[in-house]
Amino acid sequence: MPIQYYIFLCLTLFCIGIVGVLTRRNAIIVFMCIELMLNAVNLLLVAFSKMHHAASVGNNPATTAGIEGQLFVFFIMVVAAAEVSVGLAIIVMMYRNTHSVDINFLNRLKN
Amino acid sequence: MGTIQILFYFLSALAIFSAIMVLLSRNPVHSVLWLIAVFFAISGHYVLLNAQFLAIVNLIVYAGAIMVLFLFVIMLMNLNAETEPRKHIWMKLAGVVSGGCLLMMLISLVRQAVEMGGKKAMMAEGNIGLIKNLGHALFSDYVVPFEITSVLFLSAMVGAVVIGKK
Amino acid sequence: MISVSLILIPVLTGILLFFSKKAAAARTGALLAAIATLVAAVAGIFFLSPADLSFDANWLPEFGSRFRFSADGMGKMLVLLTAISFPVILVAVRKNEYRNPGSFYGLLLLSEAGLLGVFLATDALLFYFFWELALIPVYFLCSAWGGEKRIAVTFKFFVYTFLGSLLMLVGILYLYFNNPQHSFSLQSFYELKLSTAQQGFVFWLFFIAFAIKMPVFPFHTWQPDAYEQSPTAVTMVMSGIMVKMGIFAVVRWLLPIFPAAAASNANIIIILSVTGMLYASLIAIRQDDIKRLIAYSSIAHIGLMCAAIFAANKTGLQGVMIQMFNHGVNVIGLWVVADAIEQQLGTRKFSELGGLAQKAPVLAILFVVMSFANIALPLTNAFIGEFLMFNGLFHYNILITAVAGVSVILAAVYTLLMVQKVLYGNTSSVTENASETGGNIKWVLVVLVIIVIALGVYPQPVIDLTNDTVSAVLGK
Amino acid sequence: MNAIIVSALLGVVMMFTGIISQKKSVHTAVASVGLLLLLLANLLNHYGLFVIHVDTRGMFNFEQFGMYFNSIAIFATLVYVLLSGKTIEHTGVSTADFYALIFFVLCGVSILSGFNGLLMLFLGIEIMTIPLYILTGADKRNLKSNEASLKYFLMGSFSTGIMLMGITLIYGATGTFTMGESNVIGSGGLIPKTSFLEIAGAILIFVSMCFKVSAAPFHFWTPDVYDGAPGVFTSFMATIVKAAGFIAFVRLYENNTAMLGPTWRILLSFVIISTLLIGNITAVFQQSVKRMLAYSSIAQAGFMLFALYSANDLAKEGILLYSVAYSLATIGIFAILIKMKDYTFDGFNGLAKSQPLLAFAMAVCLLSLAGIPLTAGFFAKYYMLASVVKTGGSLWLVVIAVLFAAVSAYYYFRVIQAMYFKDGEAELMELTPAFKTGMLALAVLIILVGIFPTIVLNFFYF
Amino acid sequence: MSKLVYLVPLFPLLGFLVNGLGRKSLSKPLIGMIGSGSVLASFIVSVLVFFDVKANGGTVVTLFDFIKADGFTIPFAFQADQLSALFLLIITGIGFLIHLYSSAYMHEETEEHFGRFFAYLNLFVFSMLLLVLGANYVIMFIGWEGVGLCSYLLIGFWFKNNDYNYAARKAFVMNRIGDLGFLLAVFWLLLKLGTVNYGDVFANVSRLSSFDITAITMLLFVGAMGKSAQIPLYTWLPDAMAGPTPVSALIHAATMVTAGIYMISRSNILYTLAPATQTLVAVIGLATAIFAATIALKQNDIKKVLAYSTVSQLGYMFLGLGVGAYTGAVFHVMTHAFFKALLFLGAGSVIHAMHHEQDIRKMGGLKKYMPVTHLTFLLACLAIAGIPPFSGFFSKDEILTATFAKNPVYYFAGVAGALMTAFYMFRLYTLTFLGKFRGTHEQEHHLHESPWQMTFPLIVLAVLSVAGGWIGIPEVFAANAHSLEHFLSPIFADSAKLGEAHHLEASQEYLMMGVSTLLIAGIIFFAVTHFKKDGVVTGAEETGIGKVLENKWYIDELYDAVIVKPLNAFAGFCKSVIEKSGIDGLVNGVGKLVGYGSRQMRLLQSGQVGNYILIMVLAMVVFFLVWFNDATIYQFFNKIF
Repeated sequence: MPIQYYIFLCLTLFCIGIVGVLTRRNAIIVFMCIELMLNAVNLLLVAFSKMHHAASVGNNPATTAGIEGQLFVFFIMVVAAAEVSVGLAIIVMMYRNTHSVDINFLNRLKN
Repeated sequence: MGTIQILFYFLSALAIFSAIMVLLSRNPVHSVLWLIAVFFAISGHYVLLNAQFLAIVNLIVYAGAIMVLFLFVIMLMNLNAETEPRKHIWMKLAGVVSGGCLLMMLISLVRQAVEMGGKKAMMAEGNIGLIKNLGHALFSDYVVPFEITSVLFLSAMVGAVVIGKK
Repeated sequence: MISVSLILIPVLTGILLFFSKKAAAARTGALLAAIATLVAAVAGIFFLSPADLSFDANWLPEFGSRFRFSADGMGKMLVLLTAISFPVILVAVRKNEYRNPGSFYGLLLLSEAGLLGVFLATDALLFYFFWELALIPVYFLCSAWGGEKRIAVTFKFFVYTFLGSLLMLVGILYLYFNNPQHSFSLQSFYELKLSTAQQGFVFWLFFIAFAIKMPVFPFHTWQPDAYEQSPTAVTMVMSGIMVKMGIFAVVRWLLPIFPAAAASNANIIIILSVTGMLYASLIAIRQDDIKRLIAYSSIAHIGLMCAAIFAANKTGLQGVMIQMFNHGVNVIGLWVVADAIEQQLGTRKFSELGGLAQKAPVLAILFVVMSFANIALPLTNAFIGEFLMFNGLFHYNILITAVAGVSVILAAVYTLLMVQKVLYGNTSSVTENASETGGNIKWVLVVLVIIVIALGVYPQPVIDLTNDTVSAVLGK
Repeated sequence: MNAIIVSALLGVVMMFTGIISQKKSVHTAVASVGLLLLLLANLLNHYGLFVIHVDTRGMFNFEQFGMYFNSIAIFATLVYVLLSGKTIEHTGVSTADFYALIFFVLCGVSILSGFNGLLMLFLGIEIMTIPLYILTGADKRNLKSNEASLKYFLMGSFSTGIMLMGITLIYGATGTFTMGESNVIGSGGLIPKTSFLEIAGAILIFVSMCFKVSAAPFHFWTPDVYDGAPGVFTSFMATIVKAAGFIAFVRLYENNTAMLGPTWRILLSFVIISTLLIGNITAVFQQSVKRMLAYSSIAQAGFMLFALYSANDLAKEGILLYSVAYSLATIGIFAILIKMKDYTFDGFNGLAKSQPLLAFAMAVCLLSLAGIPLTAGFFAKYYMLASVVKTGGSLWLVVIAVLFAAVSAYYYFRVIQAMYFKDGEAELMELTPAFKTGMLALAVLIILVGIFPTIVLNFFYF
Repeated sequence: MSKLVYLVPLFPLLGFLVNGLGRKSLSKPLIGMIGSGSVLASFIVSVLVFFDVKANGGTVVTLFDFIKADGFTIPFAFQADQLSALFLLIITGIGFLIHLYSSAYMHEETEEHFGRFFAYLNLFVFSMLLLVLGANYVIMFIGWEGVGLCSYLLIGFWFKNNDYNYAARKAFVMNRIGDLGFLLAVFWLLLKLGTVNYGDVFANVSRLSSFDITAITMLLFVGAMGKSAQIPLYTWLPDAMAGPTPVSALIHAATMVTAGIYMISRSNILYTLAPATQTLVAVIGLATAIFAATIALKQNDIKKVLAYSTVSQLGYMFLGLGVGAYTGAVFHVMTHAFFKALLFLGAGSVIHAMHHEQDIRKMGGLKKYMPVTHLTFLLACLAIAGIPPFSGFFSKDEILTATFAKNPVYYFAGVAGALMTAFYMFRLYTLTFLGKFRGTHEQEHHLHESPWQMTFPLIVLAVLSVAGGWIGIPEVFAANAHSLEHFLSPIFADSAKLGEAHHLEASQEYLMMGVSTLLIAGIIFFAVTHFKKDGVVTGAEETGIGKVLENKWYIDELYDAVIVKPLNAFAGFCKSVIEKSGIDGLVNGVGKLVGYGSRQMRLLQSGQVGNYILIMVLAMVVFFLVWFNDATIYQFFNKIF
C-alpha cells in the first residue's frame, strides 16, 4: 500500500484521539482517547518500519532494516501498560475521595 | 483491487468508525467496547503488514489486559451514561475544530512531503515482524532499553502500591 | 593594595556589626571603620604612589574578567568624597535612635564599600557587581528604617535602578563580545572600534541605567519619594554619593566608549537635562516639605551636570568634576539640617515650621550658608562648579545656556523660600519649644561649611586632581 | 551508566528498606547514604570507573556534559533530602517508597543526561515522569493533591502521545531513531522544505519537550501541579526534574549547529517571550508563595530556554550553572516554605525577627532567583544573556528578557519585604539546629558560587 | 601703597568674622567699635591708595589663581586704578559714617542682633570692595552677588516680620535675574576672548564682532538693571526699605545700587563700541528717571519717597552712561552718594525720633525739635534738587548737558524729571519739617535730636553734599576746573578717543543752566508754600492719576498677575498634574498595567484540563502555521536591532 494511506489513517486516528481528549469530561474516557492516540502511533510506526524494510530489502534480502520501528512499538506498549496501571490507580484514588471521575469536578487549583 | 486492498480499506473504515464511536458513546462501557474494536482493527492491520508478533501482543496486552482493566474500573465505579456531565457545546465545538485544524495541517504537510511519494509499505511479506527476528534484535541490540523498562515497571508498581495503600 | 583595604575595611566591619547588639558599640565601630577608611583614602590619594591605588588580581579568568582597581583623578576625588562623607554622616546621625543599630550601621558600611568599589573598578563586570552592591544595602536600609510609605517607595526605587542596571549588563555583554580581546577591562573597552550604528543602540542601554541613577528627567520620579521616605542618613548617602555614580559612570564608561553616539545624542540629552532642571526647580517651588524640596533641587543640579557632560568640552567637564564633589558636600549639609529639624521637631512641613532663627541661631546660620551654597553663591564651592558647567554649556549652545540659566533664578526662589519658611517669621506651635541643635550636628555643619568656603575660595586642588580625567576623556 | 544502574538498584534497596524497618528516620538515613553512594558512583564514572561494563549498542552516549549534570542533580537531591527529609517523613506512610520513587526519578534523569536516540529519550522521560505522578498524589486525602495528580497524569500522557507521533514522523522520514543519523531536529531552515514530515515531527517533539520544561503556552499544568502536590515533592519536581528536562532538551539539539536557522528561532523566541510573559506577569498577583514559586519556575524556564536559542558552548556551560543556581535556591526556599504554617505572603510577615538566620538564608535564595550579583543566580542569568549576545544578534530578545527580570524582582522581593519590613508573627513548625545549619551552609554556598562561579564550572571540568 | 590694596577689603572681612563669631560675647560698644573701626581702617588705606594712584597710576595685584581651567585662568586679582580708588573712597568713607551712625541707631537691638547687624554691614562693605576692586569680571561678579546676599540679609534683618522677609527675597531674586545676564556676558567674553581680565578684554575688543559687543553689553546691562534698579527690575528697591534705615542709606542709596554704573563705566569701551546698547541704556535710564519720579510725587512713606528718588537718580546716571558721559555718571554717583546717604540718615534720624513712624502725613514741624537734622536735610534737598552751588547741580548738569548734545529730547525729558525731583523732595521736606506736628502727643513728647553718633555723620555728609560738587566744576566756568574728569581720564581715554567731541557753545550752556535753575527754584517755592499750609494732608482717597501714582502705576500688581501668579500656577500644574499623573503616573501605570495583566492572565489558568489542552493544540497549529509562513517575522525583528 502507498505509505500515505497509512499516514492519513493514523493521523486521522490520532486526531480523533485528540478531539476525544478535548471533548470528553470523563477521566477514563479521556485516558482511553490517549490510548487511542498511542495506538495510532503504533500502527504508523509499523507501517514505516515496513516501508523502510521494503526500501532496503531489494539490496539485501536478509536485512533486518526497519525492525527498530516494530521494537519501538513494543516499548510503547510496555510504557502504555505501566501508564495504565498508574493512571487507573490515580483515577480510582480520586473516585474514592470524590465519587466522581469528572475531570472538571475537581477545580480547586486555578488562577 | 486485491484482497489486501479490500482488507485495508475495510479495517481502516472500521478503525475510524469505531474510534469515532468511542467519542460519541454516552455510556463508558460502550466506549470501551468500541475501543476494543479499534484495537482489533489495528491488529488486523498488523497482520496485513505481517507484523505477527505485534498483532498478537496488541490483542493480548491492549484488547485483553488493558481494556479489561478499564472495564473493571468502570464497572467498579458503576459509571453509566448519566454520570458524565456534558461539556459545554462551545467547548466541544472548539475541541473538534482545533483537532480538525491539526489534522488538516498534518495531512497537508504529508501531501506536500514529496519524498514520501511512491514509497510503499511492504504488505504481507518481509519477516522482520516475526517473533524470531524481533526477539533476536530485542535481546541483542535492544537489551539495554529492555532492561531499563524494568525500572519503569518497578516504579509503576511501587507507585500503584503507594497509591493503593490505605 | 590600599584600594583593596578601602573595600575590605567597611565590608568586614559591616559584617561584624551585624552581630553587635549594642547601639553604642555599633555606632562607634561604624565611625571608627569610616574614619579608618578615610585615613586609608587620604593616604592612598595624597601620600602614596599612584600604583598603590591600583590593584589587579585574578578573578574570573575564563570570563576575561579580573579584579582590577585603579583610580584616575575623578576616581580619587569621588573616593575622597565617599570617605569624607561617611564619617560626617555617621557623626551627624549619632544621636538618632535606630532599631537594630548593628544591622543599620553594618548595611551603611556595606553600601560604602559598594560605592568605593564603583569608583575604583576598572573592569566592567566588577563595576557591575559593585554597582549592585551599593544598591542592595541601601534598599534594605530604606525599606527597614524609612518612613510610612517606605516599602512601596523604596521598591519603586529598587526596581527602577535594577532595571537600569540590567540594561547596562546587556550593554556590557555586547561590548564584551564585540571585543576581540574578550576582556571586560576598561582599557579594552576604550580600544573598541564600534561603528556608529553599533554605538547608537548600546549607548542607550548604558545611558538609561545611568540616567535613572542620576536621575535625569524624565527618569526621576523615584527620587523625591525615596529621599523623602528614607532615613536621613541613607538619604545623605543616596543623594550625596550615589547619584554621583551615574555621573561618574557617564564620564568613565559612556563618553570614551561611545564618542559618536554621545555626540549625536547630545542634543536630546542636553535638552532633557535642561528641561529637567527647570521642571524640577518649578516643582521645588511648590513643595511643602524640606526633604522633597531638597530632592527636587538635587534633580535640578544633577540636570545641569548631565547637560554639561554632554556639552563635551573641557571646561564643562571640569565643572562637572568639581561639582560632583561640591554637590555631595552641600546636599549632605542640607540633609543634616533637615534631619536635625526633623529629629527635634518631628516635622518637615514648612507650614508647621518657622521662626527657628530665634530659637536656634547657630543652626540657622549654618543652614543659611548651606542654602546659599545650594544656590551657588560666589565664594561657595558650588559657584565654581556651576560657573564652569554653564561656561561649558555656553560653548555648546548659547540659547540652551540661557534657558538653563533660568534655573539659577528659580534656585534662588525655592531655596530662599525654604530658608524663610523654616527660619524666619514667627515661631509656630511646633517650633515654640525648639532649642539649639546638638553639638555633633553643629560640628558636622561647621566642617562642611569650612569645606564649602574653602573650596569656594580656592577650588584649584580639586580641579588639578581631576584634570587628568578631563583630558583623558575628551582626548579620546 | 553507573548512575543509571546504581540508582535503579538503590530504588530497589529502598523498597526493601521499607519492608525491613518501620522507622522513618532510618529510611531517610539510608536514602542519604544511598545518594552519597550514587554521587560517588557518578563521580567515578568521570574517571572511567564503571560498576558494570555495559555495551549499550549506541543507545547511550555518555559525555562529560551529561555526567556533570548528573552530579549536579544528585548533589541537589542530596541537599534536598538533607533539608527536607523530615518533611518527607511526615508526608505519608510510605516514606521508603517515596525514596524509592525518587531514586527511580534519578534513574530517569541519568538516562536523559546520556541518551542517544529517540527511544532512550522516550523511555527516560517516562521513567522520570511516572514516579512523579505518584509523588504528586502522595497526599492521598488531600483533594488538591488528587486533582494535581490527575491533571498531571492526563496532560503528561497526552504530551507523551504528541512526542511519540513526532518520533514516528521523524522515523518515517529518516528510518532511524538515532540522533546522529537524523539531522532533522533543528536543522531548521537549511533542510529542503520537501522534508515536511521531518519538520512536522520535529515540531511535535519540540512541543512535548516544551511541555516537560513548562514553557508557555504548554505550561498550564505547572502552576496547578506545583501548587497541588505536597510541598516537598514540588520542590523536587521544580528543581531537579525540571533541570533534567532542560538537559534532555539541550542534548536533543546539541551538535546541530544547523539549528540556528531562522525559523526555529522564531518558534523559540515566541515560546521564550510568552514563557517570560506568563511566568513573570502572572506571578505578580499571586497570594500564595507556593503558587508564586510555581509561576516563577515558569519564568526561570523562560531564561533557561535561552540556552536553546543561542546553542553555543556558553549556553551549555550556562545551563549547568543555571541548574545549580536555580535548584539550590528553590530547594532552599521550599525547605523553609514547607515548614511554614501559612503559605501566603502574609505568612512570612516578621520572619526576620523570629528567625533571623532562616530569613537571611531565604533572602539569599530569593536574591539568587532574582539574579542579584553576589549570588549564584546572577551568573546563571549572566550566562544565559551572554550566550545570546554572543550569537551576535537578537539583542531585542535580551532586552525583553531583562525587562521581565526586573518584573521578577517584584514578586521575589515581596517575600523579602514580608520577612524584613512587615510586622507579624510568622509561624513555623519546629526546627532542628541541623536544619538551620544546613540552610546557612546553603546560603553560603550560593554566595560562594555567586562570587566564584568558576569554582563550580572548574570542578566539573576538572 | 597700591600693592597693599588687598588690605582694604581685608579689614571689613576681619570685622565680619570677629563680630559674627563673637556677637554673643562682645559688648555693644565693642561691636560698634570693631565694625566702624575696621571700615575706618579701610578708609585710611583707601585714602593712601587713592593718592598713590593719583600719583603713580593704576596697578593690578594678583593674590592667587582663583580658577585655572582649560583655556582660561581667572586670577583672584585686585585692580587699583582711578575708578576703583574713587569708589573705594566713597564706599569706605560713607561706609564708615554709616557704621558710626548705626551704632547709635541700632542701639535698641540686643547684643546678638547688634553684632549680627554689624557683621552683615562689614560683610557688605567687604563684598562691595571686592566688586570695585576686582581686576576681572568674575571677581566683580563675586562682589556683585555678595552685595546681593548682604542686601538680602539686611533687608530681612528683622526676620520675624514676614513682609520684610518677602521683600528681602524679592530683592535677591530680582537681582539674580540681572546676575544671570551678567553671568552670560562673562561666558560670552570667555568664549570669544578666553579671558575676563579687564586689561586683556579692553585691549582685545577689536577681536570681538559688533554683534558680540552688542550682546555682551546688553547682557551686562541686564545685570546692571537688576542691581541698580532700572525698569523693569526696579520694584525690589522700594520694598527693600524694609531694612534698617542705615542699610537703606549705605546699600540702597550710596553704594550697592551704583554697582551697575560702576560696571558700565568700567566697561565703557565696550559700550562706546555698542551704540545700540548705549541707546537702550539711555532710554531705560531716562524712562526710569521720569517714571520713578512720578511715583515719588505721591508717596507718603518717608523712605519710599527717598527710594523712588534713588531709582530716579540712578536713571539719570544711566542716562549719562547712555550718552557717553561716563565721568558725569560717576560724578553723579559720588554726589548722589553724599546727599542721598544724608537724606536717608536724616530720615533715619526722624524715624528714630518718631519711634519708627515713617508716614510723613503724621509728621510736620520737626524743625524746632531737630535742628541739626533739619538743616542737613534741607541742604541735601537743595543738593538733589540741583540748586547751585550744591553738589547735585554740577553732576546733574554735566549729565544733562551731555544729553543735549546727543539728543535734545533726552535733555527736555531730563529737565522735566529734575523738576519733579525738586517738587517731591520739597514736598517731603515741607511735610516733615515745616508746618504743625500732626502726630500723637505721645510722639510729640518724645521728639528729640539724635545723639552725636548720628548727627556727626549728618554734618559730615552735609558738608560733602554742599562742597562735593566743586571737584567737577564745568569747564565753562574755568578751564581745567573739572579735576574729576582729569583724574578719571585714563579710564575713559579709549572711549573719549572714539566718541565725537561735541562741545556746546558757552552761551547756550549758561542759558540752559540758568533756565533750569530758575524753573527748579520756582517749583521749590511752589512746593514749600503749597504743603506748608495746614490741611493739605487729608485722609481723603486720591482719585484719578493721583491714585495710580500712589499705587506706583500698579506695577507690582502687574508683575504679580503676569509673571508671579502664572509661574506659580504653572509650577503647581507641574507638581500636581505633570509630575503626579504624568510622569510618575506613567511609571506607576506600568506597575499597574503589570498588576492588571497579572489579574487577567491568571484567568487563563482556568483549572480545567480541557482548556489547557485546547490551548496546547491551538499553539501547535500556530507553530505549524509560523513554520510554513517563512522567516519573515524573525528577519523583521533582527533588522530593527
